Amino acid sequence: MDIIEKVIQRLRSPGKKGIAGIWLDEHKLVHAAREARKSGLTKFEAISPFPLHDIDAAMGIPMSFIPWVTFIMGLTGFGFGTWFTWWASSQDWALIIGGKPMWSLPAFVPVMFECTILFAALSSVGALIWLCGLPKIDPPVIDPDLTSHKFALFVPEDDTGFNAANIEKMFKDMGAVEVKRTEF
Amino acid sequence: MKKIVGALVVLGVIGGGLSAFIWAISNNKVVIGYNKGYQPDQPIPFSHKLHAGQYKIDCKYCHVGTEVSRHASVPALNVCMNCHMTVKTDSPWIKQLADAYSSGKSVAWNKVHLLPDHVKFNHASHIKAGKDCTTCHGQVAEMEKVEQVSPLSMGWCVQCHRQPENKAPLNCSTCHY
Amino acid sequence: METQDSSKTTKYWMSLEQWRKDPQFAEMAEKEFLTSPLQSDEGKEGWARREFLKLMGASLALTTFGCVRRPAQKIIPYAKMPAEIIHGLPNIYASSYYDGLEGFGTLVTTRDGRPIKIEGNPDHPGTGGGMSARAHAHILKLYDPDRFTNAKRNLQNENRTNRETINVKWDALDTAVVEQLKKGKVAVLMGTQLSPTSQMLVGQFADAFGAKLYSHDDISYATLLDGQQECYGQRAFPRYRFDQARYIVAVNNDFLGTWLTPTHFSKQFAQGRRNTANMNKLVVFESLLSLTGTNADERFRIRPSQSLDVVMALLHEIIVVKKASRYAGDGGVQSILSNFAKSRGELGLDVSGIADGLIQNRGASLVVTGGPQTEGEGALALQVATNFLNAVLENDGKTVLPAAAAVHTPGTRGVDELLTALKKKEVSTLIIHGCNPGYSLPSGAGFSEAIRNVEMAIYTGDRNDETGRLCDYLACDNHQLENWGDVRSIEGVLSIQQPTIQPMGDTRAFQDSLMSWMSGAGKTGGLRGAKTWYEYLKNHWMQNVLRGSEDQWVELLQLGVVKGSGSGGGGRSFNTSSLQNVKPTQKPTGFELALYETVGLGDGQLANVPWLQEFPDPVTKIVWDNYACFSLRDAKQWNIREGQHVTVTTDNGSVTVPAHVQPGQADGVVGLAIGYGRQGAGQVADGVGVSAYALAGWNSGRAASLGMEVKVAVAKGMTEIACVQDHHTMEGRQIVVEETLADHLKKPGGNVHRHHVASMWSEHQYKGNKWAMVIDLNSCTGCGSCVIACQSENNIPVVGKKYILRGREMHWIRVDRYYTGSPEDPGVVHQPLTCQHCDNAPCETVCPVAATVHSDEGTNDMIYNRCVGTRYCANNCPYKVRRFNWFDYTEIQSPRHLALNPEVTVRHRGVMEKCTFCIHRIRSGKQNAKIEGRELRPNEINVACAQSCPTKAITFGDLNNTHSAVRAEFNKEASYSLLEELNTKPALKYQVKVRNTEKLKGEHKKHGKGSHA
Amino acid sequence: MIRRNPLVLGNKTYANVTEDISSLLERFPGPTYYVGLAGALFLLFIFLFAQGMISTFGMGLMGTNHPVGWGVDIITFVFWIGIGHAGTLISAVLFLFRQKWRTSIARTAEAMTVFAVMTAGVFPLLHTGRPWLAYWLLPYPNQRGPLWVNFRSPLVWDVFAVSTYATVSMVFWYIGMVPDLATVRDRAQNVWRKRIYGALSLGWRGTARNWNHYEMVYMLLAGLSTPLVLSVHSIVSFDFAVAVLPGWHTTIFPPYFVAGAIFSGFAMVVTLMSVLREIVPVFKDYLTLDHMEAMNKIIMCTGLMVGYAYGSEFFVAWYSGVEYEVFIFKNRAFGPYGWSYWIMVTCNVIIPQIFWFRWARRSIPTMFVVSIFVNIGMWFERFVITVTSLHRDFLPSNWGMWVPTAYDMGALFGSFGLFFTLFLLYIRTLPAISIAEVKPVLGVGREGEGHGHH
Repeated sequence: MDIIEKVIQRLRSPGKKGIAGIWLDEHKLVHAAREARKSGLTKFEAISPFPLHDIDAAMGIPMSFIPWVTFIMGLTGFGFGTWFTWWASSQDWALIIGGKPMWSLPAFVPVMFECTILFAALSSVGALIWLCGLPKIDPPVIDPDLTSHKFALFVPEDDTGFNAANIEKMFKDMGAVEVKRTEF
Repeated sequence: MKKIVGALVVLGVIGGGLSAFIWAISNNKVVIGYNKGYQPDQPIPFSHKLHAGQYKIDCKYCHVGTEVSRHASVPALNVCMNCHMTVKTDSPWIKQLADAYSSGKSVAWNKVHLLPDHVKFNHASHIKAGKDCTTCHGQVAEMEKVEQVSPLSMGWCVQCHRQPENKAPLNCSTCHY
Repeated sequence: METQDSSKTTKYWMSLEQWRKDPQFAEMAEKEFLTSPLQSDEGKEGWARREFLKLMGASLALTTFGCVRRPAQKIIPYAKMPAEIIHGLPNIYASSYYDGLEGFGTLVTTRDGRPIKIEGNPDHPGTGGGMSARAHAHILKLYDPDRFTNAKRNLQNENRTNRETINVKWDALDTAVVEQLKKGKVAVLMGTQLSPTSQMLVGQFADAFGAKLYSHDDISYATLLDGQQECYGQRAFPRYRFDQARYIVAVNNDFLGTWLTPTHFSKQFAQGRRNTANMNKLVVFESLLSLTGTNADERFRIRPSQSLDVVMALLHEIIVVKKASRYAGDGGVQSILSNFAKSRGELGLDVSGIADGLIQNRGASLVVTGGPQTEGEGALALQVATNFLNAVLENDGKTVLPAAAAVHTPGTRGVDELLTALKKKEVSTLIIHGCNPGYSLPSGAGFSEAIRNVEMAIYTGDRNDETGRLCDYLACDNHQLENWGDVRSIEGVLSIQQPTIQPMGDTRAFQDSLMSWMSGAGKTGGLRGAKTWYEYLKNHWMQNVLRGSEDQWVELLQLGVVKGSGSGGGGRSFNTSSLQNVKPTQKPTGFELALYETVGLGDGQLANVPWLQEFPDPVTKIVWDNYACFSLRDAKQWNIREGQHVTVTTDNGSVTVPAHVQPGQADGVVGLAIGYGRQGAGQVADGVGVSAYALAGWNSGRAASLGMEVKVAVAKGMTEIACVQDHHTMEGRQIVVEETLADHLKKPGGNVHRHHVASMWSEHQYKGNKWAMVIDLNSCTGCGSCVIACQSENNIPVVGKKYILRGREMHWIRVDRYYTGSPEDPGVVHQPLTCQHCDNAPCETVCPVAATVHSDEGTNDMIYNRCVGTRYCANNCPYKVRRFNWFDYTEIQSPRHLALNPEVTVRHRGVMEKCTFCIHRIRSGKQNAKIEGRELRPNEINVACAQSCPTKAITFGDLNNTHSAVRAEFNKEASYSLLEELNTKPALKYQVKVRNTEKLKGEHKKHGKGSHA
Repeated sequence: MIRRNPLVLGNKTYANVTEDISSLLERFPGPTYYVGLAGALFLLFIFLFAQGMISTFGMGLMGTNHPVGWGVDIITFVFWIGIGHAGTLISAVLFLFRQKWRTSIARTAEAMTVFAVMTAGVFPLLHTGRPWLAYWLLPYPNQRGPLWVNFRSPLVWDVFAVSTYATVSMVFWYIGMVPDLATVRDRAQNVWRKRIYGALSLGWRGTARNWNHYEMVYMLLAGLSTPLVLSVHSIVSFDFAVAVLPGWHTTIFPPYFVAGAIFSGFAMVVTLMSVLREIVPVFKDYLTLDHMEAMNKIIMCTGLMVGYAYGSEFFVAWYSGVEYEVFIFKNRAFGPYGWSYWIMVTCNVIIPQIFWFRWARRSIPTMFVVSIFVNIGMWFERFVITVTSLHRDFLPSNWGMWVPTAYDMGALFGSFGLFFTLFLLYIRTLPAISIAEVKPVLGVGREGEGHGHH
C-alpha cells in the first residue's frame, strides 16, 4: 500500500511556484523564449498547444535521446525473437514439424521482425512517458487555453537568476497579453 | 542519471521476478491447479499404511494387472475378501465390505489420481522400465489416507521423460492418441 | 502368414471354456457369462447400464481438456472379478458369423465384457481375415437402440392392423405357443441356415410337430439352386474358384460386391490378379455399373433381358463357330443355339475375342451370371445356359466344384409353396425366422393377406418391422454376438460361433425357443438330452465333428474354425437335357427394370446401422438414399437431372424416387436398389429411400424384375442426393496410374511419371521404427470394407445426410472412385485414400499450436487435446484427408456408445482428426513387445483397414525392418507416391493398377518434363 | 512552384479549430447520429448472436466444410485487416513523406484502423473450433513441459503481426491523441468530464521539452509503423502463400495483398469521410474536396496495381506450366464461382477507372458509390482467393462447393455493426480531427496571412 501511495504522490507532483507570461502568437513566444535564455534562465518552460519548431533552438533543448532507446530495444527485441524461436523450437522441445530442421531460420523471420518492432515501439512510448513525467494527476494549469490558442512561458522560482520583477517586465516587453504569478 | 538508474532498477526487479516465475512454472517448481495434495475421504477408510506398510503386502498383490495392462486397477472386492473372509470380520467396515461383496453392489471409491481421457498413461511400461510405484505415487505405504503427491501435470511427466537415462520417448503420440 | 501368427504368440484369443475347466466355473456351467458386467438386475428391464457405467467409470471419464478443476470421479471395482478380465486389456474371442449366405470367421474384441469390434479370423480359409463392410457394421446392430429387449405380443384386431405391442414373459409366450403347436399344421419359414446344427435342430423340430419347412431369403438364390438341380441333380451351391480362373466372364453378376459370398470371391479374385505374370482377365456384361463392373478389364453394357443372349452367343461362338467343344456335333445343342440367332443379332456384340480367351483358358475359366436384376421369366434358363457354358469350357471340377453340403434341411420347400398353403388355410401356426418376408416379398405374393389365414404367427425378429407387425408374437432372437452357433460357409468351412456378451436384454436364441417349445410339448426325443441350445450344439459337435474330445472343443473355441475344412474338389457331369427349356424370352421395348443390391445395405436387414447408411456406395459414392439410376443418354433424352424426382411404374406398382445419372449404365435400363424403404426397422432406417419391392413382380417364388417393362415419368420435385464425391474424373492428373498388362510386364510402373524434386532442407533420419503403408491398387476392388473397419476401430461418428450434403463426412479412410474415358462407357478406378503420413507434412508446418507433429517413428500425429481447430491443416493437406468435428459428435445415442473403442480418444467438438495409422495399435504392440522383453516381429502390428481388406491390398509395417512386407512392397517399381511433385514424401505409396486389356479407357495426359516445386 | 489550395478552408483561427473539433464532443449529436448508432447496434447484436451460437454449438453452423475449411470468417478477417491498413499508412507513411494534407484525415483514418483491426481480430479467434482455447496460440510459459507454439506456422506469425500491429497502431493513435485530449480536458466544464479526459490525456500540458520528446517518438512510431504495416499484410498473405495449394502458393501475394489493403483501406476512408462530412458539416472545412481527391487518386492507382496483380497471377500460372495452377486460375474465372471473380474485377479494376475524370474525383456521391463498390470488390477478392482455391485443389475427389449459411451472413454483416458502433462512439467521444496537427498547417495555401509560421 505504501508503494501505491508513493506512486500516487509522484504522479501528483505538486506544481512549483513561478511566473507565467501568455502570448497569442507563437512567434512572439519563440522570441520571448530566446530572450529568456539569453537572460540566463535555464529551467523555464514554454507551453504551446502544438509543437513549435524553433522553440528547441530558442530554449536550447537538445535532440531527444529516445531514438537510442528505440534502437537498443529494437535490437533487444530482435535478439529476443531470435533466441526465443531458436530455444523453444530446437532446444527446449524439438518437435519434428513438416520435415523441417529444428532451427529453420527463414520461418522464424516474421516473429523476429515483429518482436523487433514491438519492443522498439513500446519502449519508445515508455521512454516518452517516463521522460515527460507522465502520467500526472491533476497537474496545475496556467491557462486552459494553452491547449487551444494561447502560448506561455513559465519561469519557476528556483531558476537560476530568478527575479520576479525583471521577468514580469521582460514578458510584458515581449508582448505578453498576460503575466501572472502562478503554479506550474 | 538517477532517473535512468532508477528505471533500470525497477525494470530489473520486474524482469527478474517475471523470469523467476516463468522458470518456476515451466519447471514444475510451482504448480497451479492439478490437484496436488488431493486427499479425499473414502467410503471405507482403507489404510495403505496398515496393509502396505505394516503388513508389507506387495502393491501388485491387490493392484493386479499393473505389469501387463495400462491400468493399475483398483482391486475387486474378492481380492479384499481373500483375507477378510477370516480376518477382522467383526469390524463394522469389514462387515460393510462383506455386504457389498455378497450383494454384488461393490464399493464406490473416490478416485485420487486422475488423468484426463486424452492422456494414455501405461502402468505396465513404466513398471517394466523399472520405475517404482513410489516414483509417482509417493510413499503410499506410509499414508493412512492416500494423497496425490505428484502434480500429474504434463510438464511433470515430460520432466522425467526428458532425462536421458530414462530413454523415454518424447513424441506427442506417446501419450495422446 | 502376413499378419500375426496366432499360434506362436502367447495367447491370442481365449475361450471361456478354459475357465470352465476350473471347478469354480463348472458350477456355473448353466449360465455362460454369468460374470458379464452387463448382466442386468433380476426382473429389471432395459440395458444394464448402471452396472456398465460402474465398470467404465475409470476408462470413460469425462474429458477435461485443459480444465484444472478436478471433476470428482468414482472408481467402482468389480465385486467379483471375472478371471478372464484384466482391466485395460482386450479379450479377443474367436467366433463366426454369417450375413446372408456369406460365412465369416471372426475375432471379436471385447473390452470389459462388451464387444467393440468384429475382425476377420485370419485362420478362416474362406475369407482369410477379410471382412465386408456389413460384417463390421454388425457390431452396431448389437447396440441398436431400436432392438427389442424382450419378447413381445402384438395385440391385433381381426383385420390384423397392429395397434399395440405389449411385453410378454417368455413363460407366457411359451405356454401360448406350445398350446398352438399342439394343434398341428405348423409351418416354419426360414432364411437359409448356414449353421449345420441349427439345420439339424430345425429338422428335429419339424419331426416333432410334423411341421413343414419353407425357405425364403431376402436376397434369393433359389434360381441358382434350381439351375444346379436341373443340370447336376444337386440343389446346392457349387464352390467357385476364382483364384484358379484365368479368364472370368460375369454377366449381370456382381460377385465382387454382393453376389453370394463376395468377400470370399474378392479374396480369390485378387489372388488371381496379384501375380501379374499369370494374371486373370475379367470380362463383364452388365446393365448397371456394379462393383464387379468397375473392376472389369473389359466391360460391355447390355440390358438385363439380354443376359441369356450373351451366354448363348458365347456358346454359339465356341460350339458352332469355333467348334471348340465336344458338343460341336450335338444336334440338339445346335438347334437350341439356333433359336437365338435373332437375339444374337440384336445384341450386336462381337464376342469372338472373348470366346477365344475362354477357349484358350479352357478349364481355367469361369462364367458366373445372374443377380437380383435377372430374376424372373427366363432366370432359370440363364443359370442352365451358364452351367452349360462352364461345362463346355471344362470348368467343372476345376473352377466350379461341387457343393460342400446341402444348404437346407431336407424337405425344405420354397416360399411359393408356403403361400399356396397359407391361402388354402393349411397352416395354423407359422414360425418365421431369419428372413423378412413382409418386406422382401412383393405385393404380388400376397403374403400380408395370406398370413391372416394362420391362427398364430411367431416371428423371431428383434423389432416390429414389416414382418413383425404381421405376427402375433415376437420371440426375439439374440444377436449373433450373444448366441452360440456354428457356421458352415458355402465354401465348406466349418466354424464355431461363441457368444461374446450375455444377451443385453431378455431375448432368447431362436434355437432355445424351438427347444423349449419342444420340451414344452414333451417332444424331446430328438434333443438327445440337451436342455439348452448350447448343450445341443456341443453334443452335436462332440459327436459328429470332434469325436468326443473335450480338449478339441476348447481348441476349437480358441481357433474358431475347423482346420482343413472347405478343401477338396471333384468333378460332376452336366445333364444336357436341362437345356430343353432354354428359349429366347420376350423382351420389353421401353425401359427395363433392374433391381440390384448395394454393397452397403444388401438385403436391408442392417438398415438401422448408421455406419452403413453413411457408407458411400462403392460405385456411386452416394449415401443415405436409394435412387433410380439412368444412363447418360436416357437422362439427356428425358431431361432428367441428378436428384430430379421420377415416377417409376410397373404392372405391380409405382414409386417416386430421385434420379441418379450413372455413367456406364446400359441405355434403356432403370436401376433401383433394394434394401431401402424399410418400415419399423428403427429410427435410422425408416424413411430412407423407397422399397424397390413395390415394383417387383412375383415369379415362381421370387421377386422378379427381369424383362419387366417400366414406365418412367418425370415427377415434380427434387431431392438433393448426398454424394461424398462431387467430381468424378481425374482431370488428366497423375492420381491413379493404370497400365495395360503388356506394359506392366515390360516395365512395372512405366506409366508413372517420376518427378525430380529438390528440398532446401536436409531430411530427418528415422532410426527406430518407420511406419509405412502400401496400397496395391491392382488388388483393391473398392469394396469399402476398410472404411467401416476404420470407423469401428476409431470411433468415427456418423453425421447424417444433411451434413454429408454440406461436405462434412468423417471417414478417415475413403475410397475415391474415378471414371476414365468416355462418360457413357467409362473405365473405373478405385483409390483408398487416407492420411499419407508425409515426411514433409504440409499440415504440420501450418498448425500454430503444434497439435499435429511428426513422431520419431514417421507417423503424423494428431493431438486432439492440443488442437484449437483453426482447420489450417485441413486446408493445406493436398490429399484432404483431415476431418473436423463441426459439432459435438460425442453424444452418441445409448447404447451405441458401448461400441466405442476405449483405446481411441473420442474427439471433442472443434478439433481436427484423421487417420493415425492406428497409433494405439502401434503403441500397444510395442508395449506388448516391451513387456515380453523382445523386439517387435516384422509385420506384428497391423492396422484396422489392412486387417479387414479381403484382397489384402493394404500392407502396413515398419519400413526400417528389413524383413517387413511393407519394405518390399514400398520399394517395388510399381509403387509411386501420390502428388509426388509436391515433395511431401508420403509414408504411403500406391502400386499401379494393371488392366488385362489392350488399351486403357482413359489415357493419361502425358506430363511435361520439368519439376514442379 | 505549384500553388496549392488551402488545406483548411474558412480562414480558421487556432481558437476556431479548437472550437470546431472539440465542441462536437460537448453537445448532443443530431438524430442522424442516433439512427446510425441504432443501426450499428442492431448489426452488432446480430454479430454477437451469430458468434454466440457458433461458439456454443460449433463451427458446423457456418458453411465451411471439406474441402473449404476457411469461409466467411477468414475472408472477413483479411477484409478488415486490409481496411486497417489505410489509417497507419496515412498517418505514418504520409507523415514520413511530409504530406501535410494527411493531418485532417489521419486521426479518423487511424481510428478506422484500430477499429478495423479490432473487428478483424475477433474473426481468427472465433473461427477456431475451440475459441476458448485460442490463447494457446500465444507462446506463454505453461505447465505442459513447457510446450511452445509452432513458430513455423503463418498463423503464429499472424498472431505476432496482428497483435503487434494492433498494439502499435493503438499506441500511435493514442499518443497522437494525447495533446487533443488535453485540449478537451481544458475546455471541460463538468468535473467528471474533466477527470475522464484528464486521465486519458495523462496530464499532458504541452511544454516544449515534452513536445520535443513527443515529436521524436511520433516520428519513430511512424518510422516503425511503416515497415510494420507492410509486414502485417505480407504476413496475412503468408497464411495463403506459405500453403501448398494452387492459387495460394504464390510469391506475388505480399505486394499484392499490401496494394489491395491500401486500396480497400482508402476506399473505406473515403466511405467514412464522405459520410462524416455530411453528419458533421463543419468538417467540410477540414476534410476538403482536395483531401478527397488525393485519396481518390490513390484508390485509382492502387486499383490499377491490384488489376496488374490479377493479370500477373494468370500469367505466372500459365508460365509455370503447373497443371494445378493453370487449372485453378481457369476455374477462378470460368468455374462455378466465376461470378465472384468477375464481381471482383469489375469492382476493383474497372469501376475505379472513373477517377481518371476530375469531376468524379471531386464528386462526393460518385466517390461514395465507387468506394462502396471497392469495398465489395475487395471482400470478393478475398473470397476468390480463399474459396475458389480451396474448393478445387489437387485431387478431384476432394472437390466440393461452399455455400454460406445464415450464420455466415450474420458474422459478415454483423461485423460492420461492431465496426460502426465503435466508430460512431469514437466520433462522439474523441476528437475526430487532430487539433494539434491541423493548427500548424492552417497557413498552407493561405499566402500572406499571419498564421503561417514559416
